[in-house]
Amino acid sequence: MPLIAAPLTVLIRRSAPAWAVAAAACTFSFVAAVLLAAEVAAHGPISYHIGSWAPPWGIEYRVDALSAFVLVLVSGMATVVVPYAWRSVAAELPRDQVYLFYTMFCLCLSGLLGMTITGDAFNLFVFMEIGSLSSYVLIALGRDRRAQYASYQYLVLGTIGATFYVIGIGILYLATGTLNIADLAQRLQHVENLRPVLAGLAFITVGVSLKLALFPLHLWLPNAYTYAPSAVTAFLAATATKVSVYVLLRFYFTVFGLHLVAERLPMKEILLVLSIVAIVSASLVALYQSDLKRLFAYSSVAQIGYITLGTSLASRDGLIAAVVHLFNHGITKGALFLLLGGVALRAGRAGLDRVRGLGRAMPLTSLGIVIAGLSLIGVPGTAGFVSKWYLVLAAIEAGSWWLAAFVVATSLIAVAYVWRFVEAAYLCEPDAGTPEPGEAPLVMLLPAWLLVAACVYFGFDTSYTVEGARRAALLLLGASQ
Amino acid sequence: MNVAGHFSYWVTILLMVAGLYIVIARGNLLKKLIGLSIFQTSVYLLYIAPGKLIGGTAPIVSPAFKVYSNPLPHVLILTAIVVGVATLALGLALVVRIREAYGSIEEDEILAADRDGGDQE
Amino acid sequence: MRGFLVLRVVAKLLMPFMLVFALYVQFHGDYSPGGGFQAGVIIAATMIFYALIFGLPVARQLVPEALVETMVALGVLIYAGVGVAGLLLGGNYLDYFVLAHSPVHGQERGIFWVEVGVAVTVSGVMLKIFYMFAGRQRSAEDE
Amino acid sequence: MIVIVLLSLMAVLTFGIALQRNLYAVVVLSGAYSFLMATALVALDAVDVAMTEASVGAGISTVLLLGALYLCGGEEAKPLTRPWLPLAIALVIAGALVYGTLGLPAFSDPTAPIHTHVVPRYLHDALRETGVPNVVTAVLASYRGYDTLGETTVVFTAGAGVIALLRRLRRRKDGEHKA
Repeated sequence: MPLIAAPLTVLIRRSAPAWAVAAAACTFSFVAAVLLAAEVAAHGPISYHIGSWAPPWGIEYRVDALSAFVLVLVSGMATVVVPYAWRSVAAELPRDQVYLFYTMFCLCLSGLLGMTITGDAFNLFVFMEIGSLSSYVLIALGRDRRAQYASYQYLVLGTIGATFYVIGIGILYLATGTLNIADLAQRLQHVENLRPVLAGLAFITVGVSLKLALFPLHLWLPNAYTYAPSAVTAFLAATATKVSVYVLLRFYFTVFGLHLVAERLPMKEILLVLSIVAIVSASLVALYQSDLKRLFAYSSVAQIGYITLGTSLASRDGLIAAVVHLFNHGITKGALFLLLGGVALRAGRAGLDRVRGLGRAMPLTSLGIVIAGLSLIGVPGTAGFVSKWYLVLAAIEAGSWWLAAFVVATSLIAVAYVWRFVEAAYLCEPDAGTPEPGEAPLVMLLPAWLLVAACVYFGFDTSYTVEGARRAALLLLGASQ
Repeated sequence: MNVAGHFSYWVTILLMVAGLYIVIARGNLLKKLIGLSIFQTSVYLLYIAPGKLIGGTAPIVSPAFKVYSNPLPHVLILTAIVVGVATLALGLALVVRIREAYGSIEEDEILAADRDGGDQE
Repeated sequence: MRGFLVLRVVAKLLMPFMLVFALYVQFHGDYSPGGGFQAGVIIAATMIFYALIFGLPVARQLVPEALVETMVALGVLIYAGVGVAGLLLGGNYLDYFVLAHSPVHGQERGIFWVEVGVAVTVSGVMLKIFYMFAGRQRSAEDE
Repeated sequence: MIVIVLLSLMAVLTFGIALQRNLYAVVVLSGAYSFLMATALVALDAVDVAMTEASVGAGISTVLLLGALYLCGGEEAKPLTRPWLPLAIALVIAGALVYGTLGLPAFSDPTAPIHTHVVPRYLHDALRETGVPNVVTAVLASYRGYDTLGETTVVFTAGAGVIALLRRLRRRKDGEHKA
C-alpha cells in the first residue's frame, strides 16, 4: 500500500513538459487518493516511513479517515480543473507561459497534497510553502495588473501566516522536543508548564487562520480570487483554504486535544463569534459587489465561516457538518468559478453588467451557475443542503436554537446574492450593441458540469460524503479524548 | 537568573516584532519585504539559540568531544533559510512587476491608482 | 567595468579558487560544515561575481540560459530519482539502505547523490534569478 | 558573552532599518544584520546554518535587493501615517511570545526536552547508521531527507516562478513596442 502513496508525490513533483504530464499526474494522484481512501476505510490509518526511518526520527506519512477525505477532494478537483485549463489557460496566458503554468499547478497540487498527507509538523510547513509560493505565482499570472498587487498582498500575508506557524511549531518543539504530529500529541499530555503550549496554540491558530481566510484575516482573498486566471481561482477556491481548514482541525483535535483547546482558552467561543461575524459581514459585502468573481470570493469567506462554525461546536454533528461542508463547498465553488471562467472568456469579464441576457446567450453556463448557486444557498436536493442540515442538527444538539435559526437566516442572504445573477442573466435584456457571446467551449463546459452534477448527486446520495465525514469526526473526537 | 537564561528569547522576540512592525506599518513594498525577511530571520534564533549547550561544540562527531549542540534545529533552519530566500526572490520579482505596471512601489499610490482606473482596464 | 584591469585580473585569479572551494564544500560536507545547498550558492555566487565584472553577455556565453534552466529542473529530478531508485530496489521512498550492499554504504551513496541534486538545483536557480533581474535591468536602461 | 553582544547589536541594527528611509542604506544595514546573524550562529555552534546565512542572507539576498532597488528607485516616499495600530498589534504579539517563552527551558539547559528526546539517537547513531560524521548533513539528507526534497522543490518553485513572472514581462514589452 505505501508503494502507491510514494509515487503519488514523486510523479507530481515536477512536470515541465506540460499539459499531458500535468493531466496524467493529477489523474494518477486522484486514483491513488481514492485507493488510499478505500484502504484507510478498510484497514484503518496507514503510516509510511520515508527513508525507512521510524518516526519520530524520520518523517512519516500518515493517512487516516480525515486526510484521505481531503486528499480525494484536492486531487479530484485538480483532475477536473486540468482539462478545463487546457482551453482557459491558452486564452488567458501568452503561449510560452503555458508550460510554466502547469509546472506551478503541479507544484501547488503537490504542496497541498503534501500538507494533507504528512505526519510531521515541520514537513507540513515546507509543503505549505511549496503550495503558497506556487499559488502566488499562479495568481500573479492573471492578466490584470491588479493581479500582481493582489499576489503581493497574498505573499506578504501568507508569509506572515507561515512564519507564525513556524513560531508556533518552534515553541512546541522547544517544549516537547519532537516534530512528529502523533508523537507531539502524546508528549503534550505530559508537559507540565502549559504556557508555551498555549502560546504555540495561539500562534498556529493565527498562522493557519491567515491561510484559510478566517474572518478578520481574509483581506487577501477577494482580490486574489478576483484577478487570478479562472482555472486558478477555481482550483484554489476549492482546495487551498480547505487544506488549511484540515490543518486547523488536525492541530486542534489531534495534537492539542479538545480539552486543551476548549478549556484553557476560550477557543470555541472565539471561533464561534468570528464565524458568525464572517458569515454576516462577508455575505452582506457580497451583496454589493458588481464583479461576479468578487461576489463569490466574498461568499467563500462567508462559507468558510460555516465550516469554522461547525468546528467551533466541537460535537460529532458539528464536525460532520464542517467536514461535509468542506467537501461540498469545495465542489460548489469549483463549479461556480469554472463556469464564471467561461463567462469571462466569452463576455470579456465576469461583471454583473456583462451577464445581462446571459440566460439566452449561454444557456448551459447560466443554468449551471444557478444550480451551483442553489447548492451554495443550501436548497434541498443539492449538496449544500446536506451540510447545512448537519450544521442545524449540531446547533440544535448544542441546545442553541438561535444558532440554528441563524444558519437558516443567513442562507437567505445567499439567496439574495445568487438572485442578483439570476435577475441579470434571465430577466434583463442584453445591452444593445454588445455582440452576443456564444456558449463556452465544450472542454470548459464539461468539467464544470461534472462538478455541477456532483453538487446535485451529493445532495441526494450522501453515503460517501457523510460516511467519510462521520469517520473523520469520530477519529478527531476519539483522538482528543 | 531567569532573565539571563531567557535573554536570547527576549532579543528574538524584539527582532520578530520589529520585523513585523515594518511589514505592517510601512507603505513601501520593498521595505515591507525587508521587514518580512527580518521577521523570518528572527525565527532562526528562536530555534537555534536553545539548541546550544555551553561547553558543547558543533555537531560533527569526533572522538575528541563529548558534548554537542543540538543538530536538529540546524537542519530545520537550513530549510527555513531556503524558504526565506525563495520568498524574497519571488516577492522582489513581484515588486518589480508592480513597479513597471503602476510606476510606483508605495502602497497608497497603488491603491489610489486602482481606485481611479477602477473599471477601465 | 571594462577599464578596471586590476579588478579583472584579480577576478580571473579568484574564480578557480572559488570554484574549488565550492567543490570542497560540496564533497567534504560529510566531515565539515557544508553540503549541497551551500556549494550551490557558492557556485552561483562565483558566476554572479564573474558576470558583474565582465558583463552579463560574457557570462551568458559561458553559462547559457538554456543550460541553467535545465539545471534547475535536473537537480530536483536527481533528488526524486534517488527516492525512486530506493523504491525500485524494494525499499521505501528515499530509502538509501538498499542502494548498496551494506546499509552504511547505501546511506553514503544516497546522501552523496541527494547533495548533488541539491547543489545543481540551487546553483541553477540562483543564477537564473540573477540573470532575470540583471536582464531586466538592461531593458530598463533602454527606456 | 559574545552572543549577548552580537544579539544586542542586531537589535540596534533593526531599529536602524526601521527608521532609515533611504532604501540603499536599509539594504546595506540588512546585509550587516545578516553577517551579525551568521556570526551569532557560529557562536551558537550552528556552523552549517551560519555558512548558509552568510552566503544567502548577506550575499544573494543583498544582490537581489540591490538589483530590485536599481529598478524601483531608492527613496521611501512618505513618512509613517498611522503608526499606532501596527504598534499595538506588534505589542500584543510580543506579549504573547513573552508569555509563552517564559515557560520554556532556560538557555543551555541540558535537561530541556529538545536535548533529551529524538536528538540523542542522531548524535549517537548517525555515524554508525549513515557513515557521515557531520550530524547536520546526516539528518538533513537522510533522516529528514524528505524535508530537504521539499526544500529543493521550494527553490525550484521560486526559480520557475521568477522565470514565469519575468519572461511574460518581456513579451508584453515587445508587444507594446509593435503596437
